[in-house]
Amino acid sequence: MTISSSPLATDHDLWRSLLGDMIRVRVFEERCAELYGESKIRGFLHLYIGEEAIASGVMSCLRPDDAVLATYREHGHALLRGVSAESIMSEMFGKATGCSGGRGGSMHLFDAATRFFGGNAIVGGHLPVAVGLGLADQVLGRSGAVTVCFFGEGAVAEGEFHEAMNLAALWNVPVLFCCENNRYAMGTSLRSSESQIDLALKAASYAIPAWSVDGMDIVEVHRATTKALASVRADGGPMFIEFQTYRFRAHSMFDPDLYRDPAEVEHWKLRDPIATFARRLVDEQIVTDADIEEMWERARAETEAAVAAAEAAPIEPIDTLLDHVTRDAEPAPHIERSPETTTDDEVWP
Amino acid sequence: MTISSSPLATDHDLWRSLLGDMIRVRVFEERCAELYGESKIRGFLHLYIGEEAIASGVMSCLRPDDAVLATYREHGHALLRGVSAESIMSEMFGKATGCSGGRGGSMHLFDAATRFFGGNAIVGGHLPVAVGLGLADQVLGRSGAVTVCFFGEGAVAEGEFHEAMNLAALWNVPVLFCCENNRYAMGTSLRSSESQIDLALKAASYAIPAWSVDGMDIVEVHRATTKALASVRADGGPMFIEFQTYRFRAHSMFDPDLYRDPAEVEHWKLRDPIATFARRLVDEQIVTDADIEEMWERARAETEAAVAAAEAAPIEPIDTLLDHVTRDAEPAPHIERSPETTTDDEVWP
Amino acid sequence: MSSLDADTDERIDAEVVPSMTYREAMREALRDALATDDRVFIMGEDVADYGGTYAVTKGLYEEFGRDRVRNTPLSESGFVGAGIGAALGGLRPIVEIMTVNFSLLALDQVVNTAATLLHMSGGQLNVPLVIRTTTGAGRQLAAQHSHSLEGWFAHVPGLKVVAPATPEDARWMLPTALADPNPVIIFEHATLYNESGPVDPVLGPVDIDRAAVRRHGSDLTIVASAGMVSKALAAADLLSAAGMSAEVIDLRSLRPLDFDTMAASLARTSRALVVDEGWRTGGLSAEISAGLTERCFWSLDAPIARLASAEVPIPYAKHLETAAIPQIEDIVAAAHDLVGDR
Amino acid sequence: MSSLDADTDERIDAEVVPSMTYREAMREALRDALATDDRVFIMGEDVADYGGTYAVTKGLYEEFGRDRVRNTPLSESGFVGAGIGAALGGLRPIVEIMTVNFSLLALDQVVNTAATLLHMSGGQLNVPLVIRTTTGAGRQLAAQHSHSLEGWFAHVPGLKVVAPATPEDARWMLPTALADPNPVIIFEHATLYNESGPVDPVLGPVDIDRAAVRRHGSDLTIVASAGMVSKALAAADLLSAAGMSAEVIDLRSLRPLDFDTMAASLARTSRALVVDEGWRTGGLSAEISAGLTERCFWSLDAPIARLASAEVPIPYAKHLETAAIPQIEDIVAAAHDLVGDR
Ligand SMILES: Cc1ncc(C[n+]2csc(CCOP(=O)(O)OP(=O)(O)O)c2C)c(N)n1
Ligand SMILES: Cc1ncc(C[n+]2csc(CCOP(=O)(O)OP(=O)(O)O)c2C)c(N)n1
Ligand SMILES: [Mg+2]
Ligand SMILES: [Mg+2]
Repeated sequence: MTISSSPLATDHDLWRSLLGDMIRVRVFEERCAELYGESKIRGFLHLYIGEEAIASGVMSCLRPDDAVLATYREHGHALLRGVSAESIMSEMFGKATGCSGGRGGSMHLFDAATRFFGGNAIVGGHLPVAVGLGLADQVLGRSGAVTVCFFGEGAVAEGEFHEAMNLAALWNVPVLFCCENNRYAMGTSLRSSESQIDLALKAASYAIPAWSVDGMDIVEVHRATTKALASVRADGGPMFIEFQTYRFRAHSMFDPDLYRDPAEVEHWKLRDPIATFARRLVDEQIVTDADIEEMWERARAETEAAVAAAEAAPIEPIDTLLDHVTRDAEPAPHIERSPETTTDDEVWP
Repeated sequence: MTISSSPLATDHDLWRSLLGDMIRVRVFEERCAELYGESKIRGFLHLYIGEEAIASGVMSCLRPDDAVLATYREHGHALLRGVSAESIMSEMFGKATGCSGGRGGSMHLFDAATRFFGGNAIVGGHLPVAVGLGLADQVLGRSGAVTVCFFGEGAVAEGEFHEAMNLAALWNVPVLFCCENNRYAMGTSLRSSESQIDLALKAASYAIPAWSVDGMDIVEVHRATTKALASVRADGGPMFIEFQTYRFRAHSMFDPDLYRDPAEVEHWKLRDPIATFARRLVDEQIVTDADIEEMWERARAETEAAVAAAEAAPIEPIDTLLDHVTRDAEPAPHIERSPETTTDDEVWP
Repeated sequence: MSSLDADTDERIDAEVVPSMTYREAMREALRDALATDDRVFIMGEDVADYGGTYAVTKGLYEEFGRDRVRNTPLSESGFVGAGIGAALGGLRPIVEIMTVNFSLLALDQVVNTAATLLHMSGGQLNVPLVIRTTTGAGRQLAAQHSHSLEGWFAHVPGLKVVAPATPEDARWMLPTALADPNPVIIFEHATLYNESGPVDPVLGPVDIDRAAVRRHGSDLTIVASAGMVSKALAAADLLSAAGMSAEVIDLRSLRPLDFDTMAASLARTSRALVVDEGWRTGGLSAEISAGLTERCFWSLDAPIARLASAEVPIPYAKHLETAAIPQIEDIVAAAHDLVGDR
Repeated sequence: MSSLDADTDERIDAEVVPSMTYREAMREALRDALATDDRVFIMGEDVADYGGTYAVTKGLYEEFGRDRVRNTPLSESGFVGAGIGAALGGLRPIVEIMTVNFSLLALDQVVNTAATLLHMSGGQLNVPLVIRTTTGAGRQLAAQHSHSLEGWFAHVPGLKVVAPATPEDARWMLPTALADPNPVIIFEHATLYNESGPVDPVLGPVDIDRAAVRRHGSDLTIVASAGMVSKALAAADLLSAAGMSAEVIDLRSLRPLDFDTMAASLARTSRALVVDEGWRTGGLSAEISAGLTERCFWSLDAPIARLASAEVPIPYAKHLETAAIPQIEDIVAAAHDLVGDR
């Protein structure tokens, strides 16, 4: 293949930066796994390792006025949306400087500034919320703004998926549904949870344009997302992309991962989105080995700085426990209501 | 058309009895409407008038070991499943002799003897229950038994529809889903509640065989159901039929019915399943006008007897109010549990 | 009675203090909200041209169009979630869940998202969502259409829960709820829609966290909310005729509960009866009893009494339904028991 | 800690009274049920080859096959409804909802169908369904994974609700629940699975409607359930060292509540402290306080005290989570407040 015929012929900066993005996520999360072992991070921890091409590819296509929603497997999404490694790590350390003030943890990263709406740990729960965000963009005339909603293929069985698809299509809201089909929902394979495993067909049954994309190939992810977003931004209506992918690690740190054939895992690891893309960029002389080494270095530096900051950061004082349960309302005017209905004349002796 | 080429050429008894069934339901329900006006029946009352071909056609294909579930619009289903007019009417009068002891009313008719499982007033709520009944038949080896589940097209938007379809297909349970598409869910037309209005397509997205049938033509209903049931009984897996129909009356007695063009209603009334079928049977000389008059007479007699019985029936004594909240368990053996963990030696002075 | 019929008695009497029905008051509140704030919209099943099952939104679709008065398909979880998203996106949604019975399908969105988001996000993302729903029994709608589950919602931190018992509160609680940065659930009692009462046309938004003393009295305090307030007032009239002076408190806000107003009353009366249409065990009446006892134990002349619905799914038959729900005579009897006690 | 690791400490000590973990006890109960009654089957998310999120069903799939230990897709409402149908069809389903947090998606089926069907059908159709679910906080799982909503279920007529606090109850409540003709919800506290305790191997089914006095004492009664029982016992030990004698009651059954046992204890102690992991307002603690006060008012030396979770969605950070949930020291302090009172 000559370079000129390659899809990577132009936009070298883009491809370099996408490789760098994937590496940032990988390094960050491998460190998370270690920190979990050291009990610095607690609760549930779900790693995205193996699936980085999706968040990296999609996020690189977004504008600041877009909105993003994700699941509990969302460190990568948050990081690439622009939430700092430091505030994510601090969050997982339960620190006051965390992006959710230490109240959310790994599953509940939020950042209003970058319109990163979490971090939902109820499978399927954020899909209807995405529809509402899209509706707001539509109604308020924020033309071209898109809400991007990531979710696993396990969510497709939930009623909320169905209700959200229908509402999105019915109201023609600008939402891009990104299904990260890593083939398993905890220990349950797609085949054992869906009677019809062609997920694009599901979307079609709501008249939502849908296609299926190789989620291990960031070039494909980027191209499909670009195309889909152009359509959503222009027409306003929803689209659905199924990204075929695989998680290299167990579902969470609690999962002994006994339900997958190790050979299957190894097979997929051969398609590691970072290794394959790095090789390709080197082959096509877009980056050098040294460039790549530098990317890993930079990512490690970023992550270590985040860990150090998280370590050093203060915790929320316990007397803030009840903060943020409700936000203070403007004090309601105290108006005398109509007089009480009746007053008793007689008094019991 | 010569008689020999007509689908009605044989089985004259069947067609006669189907006409009689539709008439029974019609007469019964028209009387219900009157009784509502007289405040004998209260609560919500949803009439099936115009849709009788569906319950009549489907019910005539069932066996005693089949199970039936329906919505709040289920007088016809109950009656044709074999619940007596008297016990249905008494139920709506709130009497002790009602099929639910007066506790259920119009929306909650039940009859264990005929495996009539109600009577659910939560739209979509009975679909998962139907899957479970089918599962029990499958697991317990009740070969050939089918669970028939009626619901309106409005239910298709609910998440429970989606979850039930997927489970039924995944587990290959013997359930026949009968969607009574009368085009409106209260005042909401199908077009304004579904982004994709081809309902058979929905079922297909769960890999459930599905087809759409003219629900105003009882011959079509009977034929489609016969075919579907044969398949479900033999293969064990679910099927889905959309019956295209129309309700001639308002959604309920509370509904002013302002959302439908009166011309549309009149148009559909021309297709009245009873009038058209009666005409056809007369044309084909399967029944005479006198036969038909007698059917109406018999139905009126049945209904009037039911009303009289309901009038005369006793109400449940108020001291039974708390009955049937839970059923008494076999008294649990009172076994001494392991000794209390600790006993305090010291007593506070 | 069709919802049309229900409308016919809504002509506002041209008195000094205008009187209107609870339904008309609620509608007026909605119309006002739509007219004065472009971000406000209503969504729910058949809220548009149908005008709402209880005819509350009638005419608003014609006046404001389909973007402002938006029909939804039957998908309670979906459209409540969409309401949360729309609120996050800068709108001020008023989501109508037809009845509290169907809210069970949307509780995940209400509890796991609406109520928790502000906290989970460390204070970043508030959800200014208003949910309106009807509650209560009394119309022979049987077990699946007669729940009074306000107490469940009142249990959940992050939510505010109000229950207007008068047309005036129906009219003036909504603007306050809409101005509130948190999710607010408004419970409208289905038997109140046709009730008329005075509504100050220019009162303006009212507090939604305080109880109101609807009747002064000195022998006992009756605490009630929503559909039980008018029954409590009627009972108080009967008690008065029998020489007993009952103070009647309308909770108005179910979360937070205004224990100050209740305790102040109890300081005067030393006895309290809590009337609740929900089931007794673990219902709102339990919290009021427990919370009041904690505050007023040493000045109580008798344990706080509770009168709640029987522990049974609400039956269809009129006489059974009536027996299952607290009635005026039951309140009178309970008051006598309480005051005769010791 | 993986769920495998969690299993390693399950070797049964060869003592006179065999000891096993709560997890192993529950698994033994399930195995026994599957082995002795063909109608029994288990269904839920990842209950089969995965062995359940909490490893409770581990090995059962291999032993009994996929019809008896059935995986479901993520569709809580769907498979709870299917459980109801299967029960109506003659099976004895044990439905596992992974955690109570996800049960919010299935509440319509639980409340509107399982709990009401027997009544709505005039006594014809009972629903012999067992639902097992985990509850509680304490593992830094944050707001959406830490609910204690037992009190909600305990509010609903038609349901029975139990919460085994000991391995022995985990072992022997299940057969009684399965024999019960009504829907029974079993709440297993997620922090108990690794706890060991004596389990009589031949005890047989036990009552599931009575509370148990887990420790005798004379100065105050501490009422607790599920995960709070061991904390209450630990607190009682500390109190004892400080010269205060606490009786500890394990509720065991949350619906019905065994007020007889509680009142009998209170008759001895005159003071009670209710400890509840649910939120305070409108929680189970409110019902216990109200119900006990109604029964024992005249013999109380102080108002019933409540110690419940803070009114906040459970935070992730350890110190905040700990502060939000009742801890042993909090119980001790509350007991001192209560007994020091007057
Ligand atoms: C409603 C609900 N049910 C169950 C769970 C428990 N759970 C957490 S993640 C998960 C698997 C989800 O799989 P998928 O959607 O494919 O996402 P993935 O983890 O593979 O990224 C399950 C069952 C949950 N969080 N929410
Ligand atoms: C979950 C739920 N939401 C809303 C309602 C109120 N409701 C009762 S019937 C109905 C319309 C249902 O339409 P469809 O399913 O088409 O059945 P049809 O009445 O036309 O037979 C609605 C919205 C309900 N009973 N349950
Ligand atoms: Mg997955
Ligand atoms: Mg319909």
